[in-house]
Amino acid sequence: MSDDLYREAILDYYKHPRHKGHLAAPDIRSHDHNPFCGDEVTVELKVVDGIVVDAAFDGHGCAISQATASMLMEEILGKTMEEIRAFDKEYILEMLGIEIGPVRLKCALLPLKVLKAGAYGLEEWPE
Amino acid sequence: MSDDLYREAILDYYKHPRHKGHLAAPDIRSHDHNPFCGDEVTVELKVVDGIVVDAAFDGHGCAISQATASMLMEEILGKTMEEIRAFDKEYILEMLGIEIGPVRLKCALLPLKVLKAGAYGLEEWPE
Amino acid sequence: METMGPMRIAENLLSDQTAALRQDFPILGRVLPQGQPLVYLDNAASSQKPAAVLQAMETYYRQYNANVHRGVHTLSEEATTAFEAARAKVARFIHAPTPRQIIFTRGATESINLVAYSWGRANLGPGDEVLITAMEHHANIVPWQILQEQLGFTLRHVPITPTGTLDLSQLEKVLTERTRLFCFVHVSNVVGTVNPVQQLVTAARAVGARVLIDAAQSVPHMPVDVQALDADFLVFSSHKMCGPTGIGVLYGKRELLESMPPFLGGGDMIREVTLQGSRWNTIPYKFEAGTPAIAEAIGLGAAVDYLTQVGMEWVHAHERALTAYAYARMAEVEGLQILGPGPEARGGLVAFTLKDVHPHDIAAILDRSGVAVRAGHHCAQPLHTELGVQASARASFYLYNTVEEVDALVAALHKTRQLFAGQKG
Amino acid sequence: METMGPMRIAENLLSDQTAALRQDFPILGRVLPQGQPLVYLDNAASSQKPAAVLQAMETYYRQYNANVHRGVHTLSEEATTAFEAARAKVARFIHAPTPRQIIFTRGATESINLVAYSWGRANLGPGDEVLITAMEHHANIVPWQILQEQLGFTLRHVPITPTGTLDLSQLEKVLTERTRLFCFVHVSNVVGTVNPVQQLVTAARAVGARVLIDAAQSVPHMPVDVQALDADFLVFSSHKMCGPTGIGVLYGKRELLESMPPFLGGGDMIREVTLQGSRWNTIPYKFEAGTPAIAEAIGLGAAVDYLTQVGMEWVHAHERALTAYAYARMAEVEGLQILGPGPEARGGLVAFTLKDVHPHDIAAILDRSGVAVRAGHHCAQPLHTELGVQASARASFYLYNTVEEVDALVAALHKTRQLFAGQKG
Ligand SMILES: Cc1ncc(COP(=O)(O)O)c(C=O)c1O
Ligand SMILES: Cc1ncc(COP(=O)(O)O)c(C=O)c1O
Repeated sequence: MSDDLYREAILDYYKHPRHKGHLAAPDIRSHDHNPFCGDEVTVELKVVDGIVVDAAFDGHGCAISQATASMLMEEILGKTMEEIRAFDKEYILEMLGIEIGPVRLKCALLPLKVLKAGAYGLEEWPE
Repeated sequence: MSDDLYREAILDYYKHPRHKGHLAAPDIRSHDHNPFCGDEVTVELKVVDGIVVDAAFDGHGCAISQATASMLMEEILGKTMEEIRAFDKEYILEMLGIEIGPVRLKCALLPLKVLKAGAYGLEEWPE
Repeated sequence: METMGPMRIAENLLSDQTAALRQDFPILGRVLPQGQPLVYLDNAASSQKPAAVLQAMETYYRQYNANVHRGVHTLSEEATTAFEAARAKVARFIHAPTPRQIIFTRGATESINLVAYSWGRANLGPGDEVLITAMEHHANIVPWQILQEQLGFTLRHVPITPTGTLDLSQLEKVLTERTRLFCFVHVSNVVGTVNPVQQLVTAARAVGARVLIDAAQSVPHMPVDVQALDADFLVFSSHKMCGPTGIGVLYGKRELLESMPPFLGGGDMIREVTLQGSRWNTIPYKFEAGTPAIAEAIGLGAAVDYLTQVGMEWVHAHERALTAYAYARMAEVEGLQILGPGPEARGGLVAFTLKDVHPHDIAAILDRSGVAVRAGHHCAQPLHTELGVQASARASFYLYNTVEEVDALVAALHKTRQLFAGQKG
Repeated sequence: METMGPMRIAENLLSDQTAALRQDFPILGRVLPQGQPLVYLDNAASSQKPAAVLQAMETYYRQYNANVHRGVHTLSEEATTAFEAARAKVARFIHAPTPRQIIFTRGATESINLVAYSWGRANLGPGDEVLITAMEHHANIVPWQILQEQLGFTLRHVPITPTGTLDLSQLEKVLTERTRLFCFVHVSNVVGTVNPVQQLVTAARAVGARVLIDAAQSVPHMPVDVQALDADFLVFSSHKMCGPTGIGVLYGKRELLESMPPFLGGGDMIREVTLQGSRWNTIPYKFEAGTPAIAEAIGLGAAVDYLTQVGMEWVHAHERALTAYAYARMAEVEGLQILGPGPEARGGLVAFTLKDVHPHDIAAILDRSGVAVRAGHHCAQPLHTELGVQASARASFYLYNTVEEVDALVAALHKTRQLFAGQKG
């Protein structure tokens, strides 16, 4: 059911996150948090010839933000930095496969913000 | 008709004000204005043995404020300062014989404020 | 225009559409205690509200009332969506590049104070100058006086001509290299003058000054495009444009708003708070501390929808025609003196004096005929002082006013004249 | 209370009266998109509004909408009368000596900022101290931080104990001869703690400090008497007490308010304006620049009437019983940790965490059962930091909530537990 924020897959990624932790020698490291709820996400990337060869996230917060981060790490493996820079809101929503209201959207988009700030070498992704 | 702000008497006092002008050597002189509409009233009193023996007002503004000032000058002749200090809103409304809304009330009460400030020797009558 | 008689003007008024519009405003059916139907000509003070605006607020309160932004539950999500949709509507209405440049305040007055406290503190000091005009509303004078005391800059003003237009021959003298901010009213709420924004902005740019435009009397009455005007800041109030009380807008250029320190502190305007210090949120939230006026924003959004549907070009044309008609008819009243420029170059209002009758008395007597006009200095005391009058009476029009209402005004003015006939003395 | 089981407590609830009261609130009949009836437990964020309040505002807009104070015509006189009557009602409600001590603001947040900008600027400088507490809402922290930057005084705080009460053993250390103002919350919006106002005020008096009481969570829920509390300043918001958004109150002692410089500049707050300078109006108008929130004041007046009719003693007793019941029932949920003191000494709210489930997820999952609670830091980040939690979920009650609604909350909490069962990995 596509309007269910807590469909099995999302809960599963939350309870058993993939790619959670840290890389030995990341090329890119990026961090941000959502002031309204305290969600935090750090993303680390290993990049060879402009291609993501390894990725990890760390953080804490709600199931939406953390499951999204975990899913996103899976998605970007093998992607070029250029492809990553083109990721947008729709990409995330499609990946999650759920509808999401304006407040929780912030949770879902936090990992993307962190990732894109990293991909562009920015301190913080402008809202 | 008692709800008529512009009954004949009031218009008459406005068009032909009594006691308008200045006294030669007033014992008491008091002035104030209404910031919301620019009405101004000055009152001058001659007082002998605590009794008002002569009174004059000057000023400009709406018919209500100016007519009230004129009527009030007539009323206080022969009154003691003590009696004047006891004057209140009801006194003025009775004198005017009209009902009056909250905004125009300020106009009607301005001459009283000036008079009482004078009677008490205050710079300005506290609201 | 000069040669067009009142009757010709009246014919030009699209009275069919007006009659239909009047149905949208429940209050216009009111019969006053004195037994007269309401003739509401005090629109520059506050306009009436169409049912659609009241309905939008009712629906919020009856269906999805909740605090915004921080809520996860359905009501709060709905309220947040409606609140932010209102911001986007307002942005479109004045052609702001992005909704985040729309900051909700209590009204034009708070908007100007926000700029004074925030931008002013960060940018003004001894040696600097702020320029206003002699025709400003108190809202665009007093905040600068208060700030001047604290920061020690110099406050100057553009004088006016006897007909109530800016004396532009003096502009060079007062707009100088030291001028950091030029604050002026778009349309005067007393003399009705429509100021030459483009010329003023160009002059300000030439000396490197920012401009703040008080659009309280323009945004409700004519199409306004903040980008075409090149406004740095522009302010207005909801209650004068078919919207509810309790809310208004500050528009600002993005880089300006982003560089400014916050004004009020509290919830929603922060990113992070510790007992040692805080970091600010992005715009517009940085300037919206605490629970905002939620129902009011939604109501303002509905007002903007309503006005857009009617069409701001139509509103403007209707008011121009009505004002021209009123100007001509009122000029016939003996002893009546209209303040400000001729009808061809004014907003939809006419302020005036009547020989030997105080404006308060005019308003009170018109009220007995059901005609609501304002009397006093209309929060523009310096302007009245410059024009050499204590106070004035003012009839101000909006989209729902009719030729018949102007006729009622003129008839009541003649009655007033009669009542006060006989020399004062 | 300790020995009274949940069922006994529930029986004590006057559910007949509550059932009748619920009819007054149109929104409580709402069915949510998920098909569930609304169980609104987010009252600390914003309360629902009875029909009487909406009606009062509708009547204003449909019958006598006009700007206040400066108008001579019928509508403006009626609006002025209603607006000032609302002020008098609010004054009576909190036992203020005179209506002029009631200043209308946008809400508690603006009220505190007003005191900071006006009283603060006139009274604070290097060497002075302002004291807050670690359980303040951001509204009572950030304004002081902003001001501190500008004026250079020192901001200190009373720490809290692990159960979320003020650590009064530390009071002597932080409340000193240098303390000019002590700002504290009456009832915490997170831990529910009811602070010992009398003790705090007495301590402040002993060192000559003024007190500002944040009553945003007390005035809506219990009888408050500003004179009995001896508050110098006291603030609250309309939208949390059955009134509309967009308005709130600053109460102040008369001599304080009279001696303070103005805050915002503009119309209505002046006695006289010239281009050279201005003189201020008397209180409360000195602090109410520009067109006020007229409909909102009238709505707040109606809210105060409504609450008075229900009886604040009853509201308080009802919430206490409901909270005690909720406290007991919620404690049964596995992994649920309630923040703050026991039920005997708290306001009508319960903030909590649930092991391994983020508060946002709690709120989102409860929402699927129609239960509206809030999640996050509730604008009290430092308090959460002190308690060692990132965020919490919060159920908060009001006069219309019932035992059945608490049961629905508890049932949904059990469901949440189940959904998240299985160890996090
Ligand atoms: C204790 C406390 N203080 C202050 C506020 C701020 O109120 P408002 O957002 O209405 O200005 C709130 C409400 O969020 C509160 O709970
Ligand atoms: C030109 C102008 N500026 C500013 C204001 C102030 O608006 P408000 O009182 O809604 O803040 C007004 C309205 O009175 C106005 O006419």
